[in-house]
Amino acid sequence: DEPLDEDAEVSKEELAQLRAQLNATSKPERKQALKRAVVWMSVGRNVSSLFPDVLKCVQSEHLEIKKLVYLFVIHYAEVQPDLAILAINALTRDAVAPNPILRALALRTMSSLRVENLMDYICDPLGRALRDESPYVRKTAALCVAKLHDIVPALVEEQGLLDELKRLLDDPSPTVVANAISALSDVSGGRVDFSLAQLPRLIAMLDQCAEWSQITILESLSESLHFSTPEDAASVIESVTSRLNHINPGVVNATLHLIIVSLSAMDPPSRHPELVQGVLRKLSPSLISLVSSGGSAEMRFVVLRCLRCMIQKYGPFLQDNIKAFVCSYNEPLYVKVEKVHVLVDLVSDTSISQIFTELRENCNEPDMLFVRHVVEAVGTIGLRHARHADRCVNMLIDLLRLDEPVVIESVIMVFSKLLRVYKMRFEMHVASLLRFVDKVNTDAVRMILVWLVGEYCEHVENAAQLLAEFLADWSSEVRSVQLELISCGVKVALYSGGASLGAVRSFLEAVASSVEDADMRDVAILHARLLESGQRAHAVLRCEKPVVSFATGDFSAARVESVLRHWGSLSACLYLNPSLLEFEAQPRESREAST
Amino acid sequence: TYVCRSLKDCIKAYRECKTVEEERAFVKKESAHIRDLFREGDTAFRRRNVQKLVFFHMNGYPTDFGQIECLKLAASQNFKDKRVGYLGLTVLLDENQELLMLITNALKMDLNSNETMVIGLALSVLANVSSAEMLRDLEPEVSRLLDHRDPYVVKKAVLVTDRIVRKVPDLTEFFIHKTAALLAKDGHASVYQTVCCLIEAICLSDPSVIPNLRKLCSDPLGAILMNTCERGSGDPETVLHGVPNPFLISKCIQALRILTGNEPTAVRNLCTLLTTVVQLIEPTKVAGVSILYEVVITCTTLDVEDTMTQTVLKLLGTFLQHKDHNVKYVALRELRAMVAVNPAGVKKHLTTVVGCLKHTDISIRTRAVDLLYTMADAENASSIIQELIHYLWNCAAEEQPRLCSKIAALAETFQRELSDKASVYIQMLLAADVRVPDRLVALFIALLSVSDTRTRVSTVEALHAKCIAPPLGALRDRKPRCERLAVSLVGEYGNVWMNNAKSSDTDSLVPLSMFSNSTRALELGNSGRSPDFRTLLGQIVRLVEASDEFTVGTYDIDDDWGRLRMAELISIRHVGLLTVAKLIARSPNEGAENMLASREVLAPYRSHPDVETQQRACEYSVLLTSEKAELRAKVLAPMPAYNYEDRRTKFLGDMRRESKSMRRGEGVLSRSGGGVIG
Amino acid sequence: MVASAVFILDSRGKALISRNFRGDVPMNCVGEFRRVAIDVADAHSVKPLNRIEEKGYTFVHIRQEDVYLLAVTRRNANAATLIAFLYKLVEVMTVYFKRVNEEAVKDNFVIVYELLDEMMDFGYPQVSEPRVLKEYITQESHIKDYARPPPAVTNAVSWRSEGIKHARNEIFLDVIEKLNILISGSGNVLRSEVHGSMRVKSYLSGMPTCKLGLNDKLQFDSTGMRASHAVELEDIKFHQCVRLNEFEQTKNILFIPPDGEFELMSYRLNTQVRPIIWVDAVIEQRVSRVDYLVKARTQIPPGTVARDVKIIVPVLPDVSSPEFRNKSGRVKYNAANDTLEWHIRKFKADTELDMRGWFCLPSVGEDAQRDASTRRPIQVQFEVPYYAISGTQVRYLKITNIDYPALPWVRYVTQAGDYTIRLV
Amino acid sequence: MIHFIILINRQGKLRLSKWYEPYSQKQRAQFVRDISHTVLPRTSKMCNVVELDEHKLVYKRYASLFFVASVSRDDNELLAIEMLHMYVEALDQYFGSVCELDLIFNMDIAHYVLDEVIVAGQLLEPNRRLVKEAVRAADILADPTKAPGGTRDVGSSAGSNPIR
Repeated sequence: DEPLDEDAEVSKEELAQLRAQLNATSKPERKQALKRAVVWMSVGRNVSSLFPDVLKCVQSEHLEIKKLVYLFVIHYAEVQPDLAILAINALTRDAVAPNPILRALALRTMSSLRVENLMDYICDPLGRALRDESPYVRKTAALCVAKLHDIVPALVEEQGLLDELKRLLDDPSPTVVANAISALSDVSGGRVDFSLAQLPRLIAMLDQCAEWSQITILESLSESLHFSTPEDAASVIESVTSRLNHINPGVVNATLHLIIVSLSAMDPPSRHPELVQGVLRKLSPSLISLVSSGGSAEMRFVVLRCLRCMIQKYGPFLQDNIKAFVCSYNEPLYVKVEKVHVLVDLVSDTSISQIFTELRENCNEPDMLFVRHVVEAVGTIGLRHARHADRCVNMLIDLLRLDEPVVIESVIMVFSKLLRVYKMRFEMHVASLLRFVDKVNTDAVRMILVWLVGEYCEHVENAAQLLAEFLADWSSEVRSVQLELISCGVKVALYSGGASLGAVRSFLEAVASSVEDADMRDVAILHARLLESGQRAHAVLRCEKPVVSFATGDFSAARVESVLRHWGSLSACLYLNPSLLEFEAQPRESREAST
Repeated sequence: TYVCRSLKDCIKAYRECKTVEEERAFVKKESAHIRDLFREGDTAFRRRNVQKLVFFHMNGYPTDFGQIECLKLAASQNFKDKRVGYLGLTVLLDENQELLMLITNALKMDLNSNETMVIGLALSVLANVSSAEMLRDLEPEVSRLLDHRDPYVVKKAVLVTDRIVRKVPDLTEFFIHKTAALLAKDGHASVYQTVCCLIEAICLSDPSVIPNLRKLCSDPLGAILMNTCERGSGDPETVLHGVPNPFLISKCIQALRILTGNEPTAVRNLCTLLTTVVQLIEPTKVAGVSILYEVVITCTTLDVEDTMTQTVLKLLGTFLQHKDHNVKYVALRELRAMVAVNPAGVKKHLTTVVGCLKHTDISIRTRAVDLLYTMADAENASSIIQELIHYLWNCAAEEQPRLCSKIAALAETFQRELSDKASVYIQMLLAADVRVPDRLVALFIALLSVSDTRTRVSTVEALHAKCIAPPLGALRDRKPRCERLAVSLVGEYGNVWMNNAKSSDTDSLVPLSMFSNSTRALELGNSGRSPDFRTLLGQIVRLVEASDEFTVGTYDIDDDWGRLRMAELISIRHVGLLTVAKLIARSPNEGAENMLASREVLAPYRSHPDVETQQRACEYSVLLTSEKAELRAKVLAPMPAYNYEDRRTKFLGDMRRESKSMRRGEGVLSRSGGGVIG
Repeated sequence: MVASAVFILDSRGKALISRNFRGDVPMNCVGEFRRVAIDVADAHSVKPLNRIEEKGYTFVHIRQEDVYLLAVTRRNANAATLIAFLYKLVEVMTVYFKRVNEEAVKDNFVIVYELLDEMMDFGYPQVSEPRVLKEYITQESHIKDYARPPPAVTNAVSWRSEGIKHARNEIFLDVIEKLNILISGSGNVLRSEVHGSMRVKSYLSGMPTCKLGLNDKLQFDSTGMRASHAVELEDIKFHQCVRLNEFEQTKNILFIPPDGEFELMSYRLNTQVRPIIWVDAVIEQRVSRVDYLVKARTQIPPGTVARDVKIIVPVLPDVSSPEFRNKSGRVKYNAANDTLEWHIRKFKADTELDMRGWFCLPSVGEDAQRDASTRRPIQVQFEVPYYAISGTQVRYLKITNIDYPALPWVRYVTQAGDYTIRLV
Repeated sequence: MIHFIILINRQGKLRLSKWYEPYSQKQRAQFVRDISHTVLPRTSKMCNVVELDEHKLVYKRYASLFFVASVSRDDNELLAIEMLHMYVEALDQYFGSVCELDLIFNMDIAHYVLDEVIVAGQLLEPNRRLVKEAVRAADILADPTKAPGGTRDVGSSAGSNPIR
């Protein structure tokens, strides 16, 4: 029974025992010991002190043992750079072995050592390997150049290895070409400059490539191609469409990426309607397959996230496939939520009834977290489509009868948005929302309630009383609610006068003198001054607010473009800026110290 | 048909489950069978099933349905059942006090049993889980058992009494004479030791009885103490590393300490005893140290004479150098208490303590920080502040908030110049950013509101140079809290800064540096230059726009640190709009040009989805129209100064209260005198 | 597409396998992952992508039995590719060890490391064809008589080696159709979808090029033939041995099969089909008991039989003392999942069966929990042999380039996929 | 006094818990989680006291098991560590040489022994022989067939490592 503990210290006895076994005469015993050392290493126990003993095993004839030794060497080279040099001899010997597997292994290991002053040793073997007769060795060598560049960029320049890499772009073996592309893009941080002359050959090569090589080529084309005319783009799209029938979803996604990037050469879509629609029609079956229950939930998530931006740009082009976005009970929450978002995006005159039915069904799900998203979705439809707004509002008001706290809260949340868009149209429901004041515990929703009281004090009979209740426990509220209370208080006080006037005045004084947050104090003082100015303040507080527009969709135009340009990437799935996810060379700590 | 598994098989099967799901499924199945058996009124397997539930409960599964069965078992005449029943009750019943009341009768029966083991079992249950009502009901039985012939029963009864005294204070006085009587008997070591606990409980629950109790108990206790130190408790099995029964000795010292009530004669008598103890006990072994530790505590809680203090300081010196880290921990902790008694003696160890900030163990580091904080005085405060700020850069995130408060308290107490305090705050903010508590940021702003123009200008300039002027980096390189503060300060003092730069020539500003000798002195900004109005406005707008970036994807970051910063960046938008309004309203060249600029800046936010943002943008746009000049001048006038002194006093008061609560002996024994910081 | 490191973790988040490919993340980053994805209240709804802003890395993970497969990256890597790679890793390990779970990984950790070494280099996926890997990664290999890297690794046909010989040239085709269906509480079919998969076992000699003919509407259209029983496949995915360009242009399915077992193609149809098993349940909850009445009916062509039908009905979490009455099949209460399961071995075409159940219920219970429990749907599992619900047929399988007799064998079966019936 | 004692192993699995104050189930689970996050990563070179919010934790590791006690702020930490050690010694006396499996399969006995060492959060008996005798006496009363001196079947502890 192995003690499989992370960061557990290895006792002296254990080390001594293992060392003895590593130096044992019997082969099986040595092999067992080596395995154990690697197990401990991989669970994070520190066995770096066994380095010399492990290295001795490299003399073995067994490839399996060699592999284990090299694994160990790679793992501890950074911690024990002075010991890593001991491995160089064996490695250089193996780099000229007759067996290509061994040559490649030695090369891969050397380039993974990540110790700067060992890198000089690798130049000769690497130079030879880039021209090795075996494509297996050449493909390994191509990536070694990128590894070397990661550790000592200057050395790569000096040895002219980048030119060697570019030469490999014309290699007869597709796998070698693909790895050369990967290496070049790794070195340049994403982009590889292809000449237009290379394009036909690369595309023709796709049919002979293994799946990952196809992905590499497709992705690098998406990153690097720029089209001068829509026709160029159309012909590239035409030439890769067949990849959509590949069984590996990674290949399908990479193809989609290239096609979608090419499509943007036809922007704005309205200028080439039939071209764009034709392409979208071609993509639809693949998109639907990726989000249907055939694929994995994880892949569904990735595609759905990106798809939302695509629909925002190109309109509800999948509206005939509503059924593909119906949630299944067994799906994980993160997929269901995205599906509901897409349903909202697919609303059109033809699909609206079906979508409403589905959303209403979803309100009966056991998972209240999910129901919350469904309610928001109903509201969002109302926000985006004025002609369905009444229907949405009726459904929301109807949902209040479920008497579920989660549902009530999200109804209030979306309703506030509807009010800000349609102004007078739904004011009559404000009072019925405020009936639930005691059921609401979420801060964001309480803030909305406070806002409602202030903004609609004319329509709320008991505004003054509600305000008094809010003020009574303002100190227990969070910052956002407190801020909202300040403006709500002044609005109500100006409207109803009387007792609330005094109450609000002393409330503002209390805030100004005791609150920790400087911004809130400023706001309180500002509002106190406004309150002093009496009716003149009306013009400021109750000023006409422009209609808030939610019609365009959830994303800014820039976000949509960024997601489509990086389709399938992490930045696209997380809706973050690509720059935020790019690796920075210097770790955080060292920078802080230099401040 | 289902065969009821044995406990062993059940645990085995549970342990054979590979995943958490399998475990859950197994427990649910087994629980369903147990439910069925309970419902059928089975007695054959009841004991075994309750034991299974105890096992499930420990692994976090619901077991409420077993509580009634436990009650039934506990009330059984069969000791085997009874033992399991009581075990089940103590484990399965947590907050449910009503159910607990139901066993009062069973306990009463058992306390009257003839069988020692049954009484012992009932006493254990009563001592471990019982409500005040139960204790009140059963007090007569317990009281009687204090006179039981068997020390095994007596020691348990004493600890139940301890609980009675703690939970039902009004019953305290019944037990005073009983306690004395127990000490007078030639009793068992463990009885003495439990009686010491009881004495402590009595003194805590009713300090007025201390003089009386002292008269009755201190002599016998002293005798027991000396006897044990010299000859041991007559039981070789209680000797730990050559030290006779350290538990009994320590408990005796604790009891004697609380019995003095800090009355001078009593204290002197105790000191005499303790001097002997110090001579008898070796400080090398940890068991010995644990006794000497009690001596040290006595010295830090009572008003003792100087010779004793010296002895204790010497002891602490050896503790601090001890190779056992636990002893080092204890030493740091007690040195902190010694500051109030003999500050000079503690100061000797300053270098060692600073060295402890580099220790690998957070426990040691925390103690060192607390000690440094306490030992600061007018003379060494500056260097201690610098050490702590240096530590602030390197310590773990969760330590930062408390550490910031300490640094601020030191600065507020010992720095005389407001500008020096400001410098400390700026360094603190740059080091800890989002981990600086809101309260300190507020205090800093309050401080600026009462300081002179030069301090304000230099602060704004320094923060502007650090947070606003440079191009925005990646999210994880930004300092959101500093940025937000900088934006808000530019709003309040930006105009002063720009005017100041225009009116004065550069030479008239003397450089403000805080500590000429410090390693990390931060030069406050003093260039005398400021960006022009348009540039500054542009920089603020850039920050506001940047904060919009983070609204959509807020929840796609999964660590608290990232989310905290996001929230902070989003609120920059609110502050930024106000700053824009302030800058324009207070700008001297109030032309149509400014008005246009403002409307341009605010326009996109007038239809912003965020309620607060829209509200502000709309209000400020109205205020910044030309016909609202008068109202604007009034509403956006400079903000009144904060009541800095009040806030400062309140903050220092809270800090003092916090460090007081860290000290021992609160309420019963109060020392005279105290440190500067407390 | 760059993975910094790949881990395999056990169900509690301890590393079983850790392979750092780029050296730009610390190996203890697993701790962060555990904090955001494993030590959380509901580990099941954790997203597959997790971003740790403070450290600057992103985790991509999938779950398989009791292990997590985890990739970490510090770049804006391609999430889709990473997920595809992790699933490919599962597929390869399944070929090697039959199952992928903690036990299998622990028992074969040397091989897992070797596989990772071949399948990924510097964070870029490399060789992943299980048949090819098996040729040069095996246990107990000796260096001298050691196999060279199979040319297939870098060839155009990267899934089959030269010179394969079989005594009998046979090829077996299994058409497996899964029916995904969702029926609302009011009895409407909200969604019905057929997922087909064609699994092939190929034992052919040499380098045969095969041609497959289906009754797919597109194939008929391209040949100009007209057929009444053509089906319209909405989307087809092919194994990488199929020439995609050829299919794109002529709709012909041409391929050189890998040797042994593989999935040749998968397809999808959205056509509305009748639910194969219709289930209706009435649940009556009273003060201290719950009664169930479940009815089930088959809707399959005469002569066919639904096998191993399992109807899974949700019950309340705190019931006890179950009793059932049913003429056919077996009913059991599954306390682990809070369900009752009605298992019918053979369910003939066009028959209706029913089942009754009674449970005791404690008078006090958590209403919220009970409520959530009754909102779960009924789930059904079954298998109908010799029947493809979509009507898809294999018309022929020819070997075009070599002249030897090879008989294709074809079997059809329809199974329940995600088959749920909502109660509310 | 001691507020609660918990035993957790290296993997953070709870092996025993004893609460001397009324905490809710939720709080208890939270404590155990927080404590395992705080205590388990600590190395042997660190001291045996660690502060966690309002708790002062004193702990000691024996092989794969951590014995953790939450003590009052004013308590003598060194003595508290010795108390935990007392409990381990008492277990050792009872089981012969105690190991983690003994505690898993005989959780009841672990509780009975603890109740003879520590009661209501205070040390009851520092003599491990007396502790063992008390538990044995109760065993015999529960099952008179167990003659004095007869060894008890302590389950499947054969072949596993003692914790000390």
